[in-house]
Amino acid sequence: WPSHARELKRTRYPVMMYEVAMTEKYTQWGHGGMSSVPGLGSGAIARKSRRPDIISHSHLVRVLGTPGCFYKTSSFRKICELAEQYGDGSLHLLTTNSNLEICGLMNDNDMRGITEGLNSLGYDVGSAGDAIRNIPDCMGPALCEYALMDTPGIKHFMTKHYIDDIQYPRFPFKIKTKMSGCPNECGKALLHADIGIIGVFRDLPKVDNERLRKWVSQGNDIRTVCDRCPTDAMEWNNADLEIDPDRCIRCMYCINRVPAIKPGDDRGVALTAGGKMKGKMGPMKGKVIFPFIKATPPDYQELVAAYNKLCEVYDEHGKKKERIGDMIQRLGFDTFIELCGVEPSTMHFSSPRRNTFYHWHEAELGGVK
Amino acid sequence: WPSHARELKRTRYPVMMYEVAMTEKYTQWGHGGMSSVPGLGSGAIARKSRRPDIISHSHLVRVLGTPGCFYKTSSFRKICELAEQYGDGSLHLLTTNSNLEICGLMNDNDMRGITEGLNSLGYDVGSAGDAIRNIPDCMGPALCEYALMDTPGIKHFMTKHYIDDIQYPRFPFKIKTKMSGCPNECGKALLHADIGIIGVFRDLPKVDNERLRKWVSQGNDIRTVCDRCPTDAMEWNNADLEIDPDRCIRCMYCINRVPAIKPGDDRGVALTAGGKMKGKMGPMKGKVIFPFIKATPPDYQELVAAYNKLCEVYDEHGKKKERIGDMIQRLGFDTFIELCGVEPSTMHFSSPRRNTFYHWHEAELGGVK
Amino acid sequence: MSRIGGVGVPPVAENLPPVVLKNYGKWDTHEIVRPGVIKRIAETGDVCYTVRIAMPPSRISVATMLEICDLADKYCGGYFRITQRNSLEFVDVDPAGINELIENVEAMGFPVGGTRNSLHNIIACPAWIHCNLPATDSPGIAKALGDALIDEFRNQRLPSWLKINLGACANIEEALMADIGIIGVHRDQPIVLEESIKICERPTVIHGCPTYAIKPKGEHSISINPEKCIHCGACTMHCEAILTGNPDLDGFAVSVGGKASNTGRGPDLGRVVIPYLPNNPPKWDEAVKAVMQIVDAWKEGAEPDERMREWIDRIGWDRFFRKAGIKVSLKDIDGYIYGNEFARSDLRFGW
Amino acid sequence: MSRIGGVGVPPVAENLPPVVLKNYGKWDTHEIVRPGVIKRIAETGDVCYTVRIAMPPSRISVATMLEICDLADKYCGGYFRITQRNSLEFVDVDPAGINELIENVEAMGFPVGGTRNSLHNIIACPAWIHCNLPATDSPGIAKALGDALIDEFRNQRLPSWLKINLGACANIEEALMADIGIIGVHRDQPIVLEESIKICERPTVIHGCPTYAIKPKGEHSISINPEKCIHCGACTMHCEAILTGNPDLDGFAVSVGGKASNTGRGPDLGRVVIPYLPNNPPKWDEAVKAVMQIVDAWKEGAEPDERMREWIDRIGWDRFFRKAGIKVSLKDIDGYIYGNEFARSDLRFGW
Ligand code: SRM
Ligand code: SRM
Ligand code: SRM
Ligand code: SRM
Ligand code: SF4
Ligand code: SF4
Ligand code: SF4
Ligand code: SF4
Ligand code: SF4
Ligand code: SF4
Ligand code: SF4
Ligand code: SF4
Repeated sequence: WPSHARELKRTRYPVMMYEVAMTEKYTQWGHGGMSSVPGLGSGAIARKSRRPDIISHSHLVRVLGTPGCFYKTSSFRKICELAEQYGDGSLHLLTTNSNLEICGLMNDNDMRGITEGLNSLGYDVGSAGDAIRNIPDCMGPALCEYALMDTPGIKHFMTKHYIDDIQYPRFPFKIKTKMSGCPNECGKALLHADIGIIGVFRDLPKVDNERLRKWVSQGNDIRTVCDRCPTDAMEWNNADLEIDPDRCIRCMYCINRVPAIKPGDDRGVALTAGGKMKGKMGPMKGKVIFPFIKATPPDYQELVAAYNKLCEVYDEHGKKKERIGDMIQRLGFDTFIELCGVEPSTMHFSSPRRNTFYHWHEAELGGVK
Repeated sequence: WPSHARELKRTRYPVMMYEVAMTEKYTQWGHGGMSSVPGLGSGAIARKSRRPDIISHSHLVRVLGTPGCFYKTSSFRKICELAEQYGDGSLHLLTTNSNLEICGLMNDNDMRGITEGLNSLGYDVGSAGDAIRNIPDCMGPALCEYALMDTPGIKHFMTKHYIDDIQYPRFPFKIKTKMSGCPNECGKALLHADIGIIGVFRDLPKVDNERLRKWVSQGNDIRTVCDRCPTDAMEWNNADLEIDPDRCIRCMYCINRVPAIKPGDDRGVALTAGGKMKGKMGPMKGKVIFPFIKATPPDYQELVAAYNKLCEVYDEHGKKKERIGDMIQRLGFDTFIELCGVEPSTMHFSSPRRNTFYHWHEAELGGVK
Repeated sequence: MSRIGGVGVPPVAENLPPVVLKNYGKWDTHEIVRPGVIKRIAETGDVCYTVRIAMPPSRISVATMLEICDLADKYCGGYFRITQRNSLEFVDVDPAGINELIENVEAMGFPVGGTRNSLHNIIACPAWIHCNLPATDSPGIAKALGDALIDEFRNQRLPSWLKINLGACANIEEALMADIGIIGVHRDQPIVLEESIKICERPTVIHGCPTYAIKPKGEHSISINPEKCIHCGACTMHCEAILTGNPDLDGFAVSVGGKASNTGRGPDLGRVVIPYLPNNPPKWDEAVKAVMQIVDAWKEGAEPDERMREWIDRIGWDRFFRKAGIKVSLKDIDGYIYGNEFARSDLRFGW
Repeated sequence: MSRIGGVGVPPVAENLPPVVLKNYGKWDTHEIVRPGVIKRIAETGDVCYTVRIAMPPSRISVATMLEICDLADKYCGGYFRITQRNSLEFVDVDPAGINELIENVEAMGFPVGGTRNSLHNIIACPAWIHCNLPATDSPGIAKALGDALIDEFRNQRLPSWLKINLGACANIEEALMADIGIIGVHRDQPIVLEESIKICERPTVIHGCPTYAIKPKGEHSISINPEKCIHCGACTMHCEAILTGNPDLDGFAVSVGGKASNTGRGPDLGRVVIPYLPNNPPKWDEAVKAVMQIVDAWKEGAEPDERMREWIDRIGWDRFFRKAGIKVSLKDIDGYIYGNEFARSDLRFGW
């Protein structure tokens, strides 16, 4: 397996720091965390050392990943030059939030210098501290046949649109936004993003029966696919495939397995909120807030409105260092839905409530006292 | 459908109270609740009236239901006589906790009189207030082919064994104990009893293949049963039925449907705790605490030990008016299992934990500081 | 005073018919001869017939019970039992007399049935008959529902069992244990009777409130935060000077999908799908309509042997609400303690 | 200072190979030509080959990346991408050069594979390489696991995808998103450096503690209740003068069954099945052994196309623990906030 130790040895990274950690079974690095590139509110991680005898400190800069995380060597080589010039020649490629980290910077000037260098290449930094973080996206339509939304396009739009909130922290805590082009969730948006944006479709999967018959005649096995449909919605009569509109839940499975089955045409995006891995209450799955809205270029009005709403509610009700998920738990999911001004629907629950412990506002009681 | 109104009219119950409620859409009864028969700590419900003009008050006495809730007319007629003599001639037959309530008593002497009368018939009262309540049981072996434990026998044993705790409230709040002879749960013990006692078996269902073949040849449908087995554990090859030990979860379904399939022989009882419908945190399902213990007459040692343990932990850690389920939630289910001194097992969770937020006691750390 | 109590319950054997005693633990199988009539066959070859009738909600008169005793004496050697759903069963009925017994009890107004795939006996709390906390009248609604569904009690033509439970306030929620449940719902804020308040046990009242809506006030009194109160009635339980309930605001919620047995997808509590309907005695039209809608949708959609909850789990809540014609309300979304676990965390939508 | 930033990211088109740009949104289907090599076919008939390689955990050198750029220039017009699992994909590789490219990267020490039913690239945080909070070393363990499972990366013979994520402390728990996860676990109680404590933001530290274990002490300091601390490290995040971690106590937990996609039984977070294993660099035997046990049990038991979690859901946790040879510990029982919902509320035991 590719070795990180070997890689570090090819850089000016103080390998001693890692080797001592291995023998001491303890990190040699000291306090650090979200920091900022001078002139910006964000974009860097400062890191002190516990072993001044080896190295005093070592910072890194977070470069926002490209749409779809595609790179052409011509520009990437320039980024490498900057890493060599300002850093210790080691890269974190990529972080779990799809940033490219340039590591081993020693001072503010270097951070600023590298940022200017990146800017001139059309790249930028940010995504640290209590800001909107980088917005990872799956490759989507760039390479994927299943894409229900233009993930790279939206990544580009959102990053520009929210660049100030990405570079100048102003929220109670970090806001991680992740995108997947379809419910296959290559972007893992619902499970652990504060805000998830996922492509969905409402009508049924489209079956091209002629193509399907051909596919089957080539010896492909449609039966097993029908058997593995989670809701038993597929009916294959050896000539045609019927999908039961009363059963299908658009899980993508048949579409993933059978080229003759494609996602439907009534497409939009779902917005989820509250996913995260730590915070006060520990790991939480995201929750569906906007089950279906349109994501239409160039200005993505509906999407921006919904996204803003979520940020506003968080901004107004979140306590310092409280993740959105913890805030929702504190406020109550029903209250949160109300605050977001969303029409309640079955798409908002895995099951309705299990008690009658709800509050009736005077307003609901038609004046009776 | 049989009418309660008609029944009330056949008694000395103040029907006006109910009729006014219908027109006013509001109960005419006043405060009341768990009360006690003079000379006992429990056994009655006192009830005031909001309409002294109709009736000042009306109490009732809770008669502990018989094992399996069987009655022979000879003794039941005597109970009726007492109800006529001391009450208004109306009965609550039976409550959801399987007590027989004799209603419409007006004073302490009557309550005491009726209790003496019942005692002389071998019947008794209790089951009110913060006591161990009546212990309902399904008919079990008396009439049921599925019975895995002797519910009526245990009901009789437990009632005698715990009679003081049933008649003299001493716990933080009520303790409802319910019993089902098997996982079919005719006693609804797990879902909403503070302590549930349910018959279970550990080995596989027993298949009498010869009998099964006969049953099938009589035109009964084994295939559908196999299809509806929740874990797909049944394999029928038109001659023999195989049950997969790696899949069967002893749900009872096949046993319920097929006379040739019987429960296994390795039988015992499971104890659950924390089920209830209200309390502070609202409806909660019971949780498995003792997945399998033996219930062996005459002294039911293991059962009594486990039951005592649950009561002790509750007695020691429960706050006033806190149901067992709420206490478990407050303490943490893991802590409760520890307090009960139970060996943790997979039978204790529907899924393992979803976080690493656990506390390490110094003792666990082998002295390292 | 001489000690009373300490007796316990009569021995198991005392109330058992001879055949039951003889075959105790030896039963081999059973058949439902006709709705309400179960024939149990023991390994010994002995048989025992039971005949099941529906019972009036919550109260029955001594007079009626004596008539039932007469029937028991005449047709089954004087033995009956009350089931876990408060049906009454004549035990060990002489097969020859079964039809006659059925004619007689039916004539008395007690329908025979409630076995297997039928509506079973309806469970209801006393409510307006004898309690101070009800937000609705369980017996009244039970009677209305029973009348509407009586054919389903007498026949076994439903997809599976149908159990309906009613509790007239949040206390019992027995409703959540049934395929369909009715739960009394208060919507007013409890009133405090300042003059008599001193008698109450203030600490119990205050820490008994699930939402910490109660604060001490003055010497003896308390104040309730109107924004926090969820109308659960706990405070009124513990203090005579706190009253809840308002004729114009009280009503009931409807729940579905409770199930205790371990078959199918296993036990689970019901879920509240209609947060409020108004009280409308004596016909209780809203209750009857809501329940019939749900039952009809289930009858139409369920596979054989599929309980309400299994049907819903199979088609999903999205479709349940559509098929039952129920509009989703904000109150269907759980915000209470475990609320988060009930929030939707997938994209498996049943549009 | 002149303003910097405000740029955002390069336009979508800028880094896309021509064929990708031309067929943007027009892809029709794909085939996996061989493990690691995906052929995508567009409606237009155009095709695009991608070659996927595993990447070293957390860090890579500029030197190596420049060599990779050379390969990209030579075999695919100079385009690559980093996947959502941090694999590297050469995009639009000339079919004629695929084998040569594979030889070259493999020679450089980068295995080709990680598609479909294989082990995919392993995600690991920096930990000992650059962080102050780790309880273990993600990159070290990732490397050890990768070596042990490298054949599963190069082949597609597993029942379904296998994803392994590592986070060296409770912060990231990226682990819970994967079929198998490793989570760093501290077991010591944080130490407070009394002398430097004044600099920290005390209120944040105090209300940041999930179990309210922290109390203010004196002017600037705090005290930690040893019985309440769950070693989550939050306080150390917010204050330089609070240190956590102990070489003799630190280690890691193992989780299984995370899944993000909506297929099968839908998305869910993983569950912690082994609460603690000791750190043992550089071979990390305990980690490798535990993971291999789980993978082997899954390989043996799973049906085709069955992810770890679907397999577990089918056979039940009772059997999973038995088959994976894991002993249940009290810490597998969740007592945290939602704990109750994970308690067993049925009798459907898999003895
Ligand atoms: C680099 C990265 C790990 C990686 O290799 O992927 C990382 C590294 C750090 N994370 Fe993280 N986190 C990284 C992804 C995550 C993820 C996963 C994800 O984003 O998909 C999570 C869990 C998801 C979530 O957000 O809940 C995550 C949850 C945290 C937390 C917990 C926050 C909380 O909810 O309490 C902290 C602590 C904090 O921010 O207070 C944290 C803090 C940190 C710090 C800054 C710790 C510190 O201050 O010393 C780490 C810096 C390490 C270093 O010096 O190199 N990191 N961190 C990831 C950078 C992502 C990015 O580009 O922005
Ligand atoms: C008669 C009965 C309803 C019925 O018709 O079945 C009943 C009647 C009352 N219940 Fe109950 N409960 C009855 C079964 C239940 C059940 C169901 C069960 O036991 O299976 C529950 C829900 C299960 C549970 O225990 O959680 C139940 C939960 C309550 C509560 C809520 C306790 C709590 O957790 O907060 C109260 C209020 C209290 O006790 O403080 C209550 C209080 C009452 C009081 C005493 C209210 C009062 O003090 O005024 C009711 C007396 C009515 C009357 O005057 O006739 N009743 N009560 C049942 C008698 C059972 C028995 O024989 O002991
Ligand atoms: C008499 C009674 C027990 C008692 O001691 O009183 C009883 C008697 C029988 N039950 Fe029950 N059950 C009785 C209440 C229950 C309850 C509790 C309830 O309804 O409130 C349940 C749990 C209901 C639930 O799951 O919500 C219950 C769930 C079962 C089951 C599991 C059903 C299922 O959904 O899988 C069976 C097994 C079967 O026959 O399918 C069962 C089977 C049976 C059998 C066939 C057992 C036997 O061999 O005799 C009995 C006749 C069933 C019938 O009524 O057709 N009994 N049974 C109760 C009659 C209540 C009534 O008057 O209708
Ligand atoms: C390249 C990448 C997206 C990206 O923008 O980077 C990607 C690419 C593809 N994914 Fe994915 N997935 C990618 C990460 C993921 C992730 C996230 C992760 O692994 O951390 C998931 C969620 C994993 C999970 O559920 O835990 C993911 C769940 C899927 C699924 C659903 C799988 C399932 O369990 O049902 C499919 C559909 C399928 O092919 O079955 C899918 C299908 C695909 C397809 C076939 C889409 C297509 O038509 O091209 C791509 C090739 C699959 C393959 O690798 O064999 N992709 N895919 C990511 C490659 C990661 C890697 O380097 O291995
Ligand atoms: S999430 Fe969907 S659209 Fe995006 S890459 Fe994965 S499969 Fe394709
Ligand atoms: S999308 Fe999923 S649910 Fe719908 S038919 Fe296909 S496999 Fe079945
Ligand atoms: S619970 Fe079991 S044993 Fe008891 S009556 Fe029901 S089926 Fe029979
Ligand atoms: S008991 Fe239940 S799980 Fe076991 S074989 Fe019978 S039906 Fe299947
Ligand atoms: S449920 Fe409520 S209304 Fe009904 S009897 Fe119990 S306390 Fe009274
Ligand atoms: S009704 Fe319930 S919620 Fe309202 S104040 Fe009383 S106890 Fe509190
Ligand atoms: S997971 Fe923990 S150890 Fe790893 S980088 Fe993040 S904060 Fe540091
Ligand atoms: S480590 Fe976590 S739990 Fe322990 S004191 Fe610090 S914040 Fe609190």
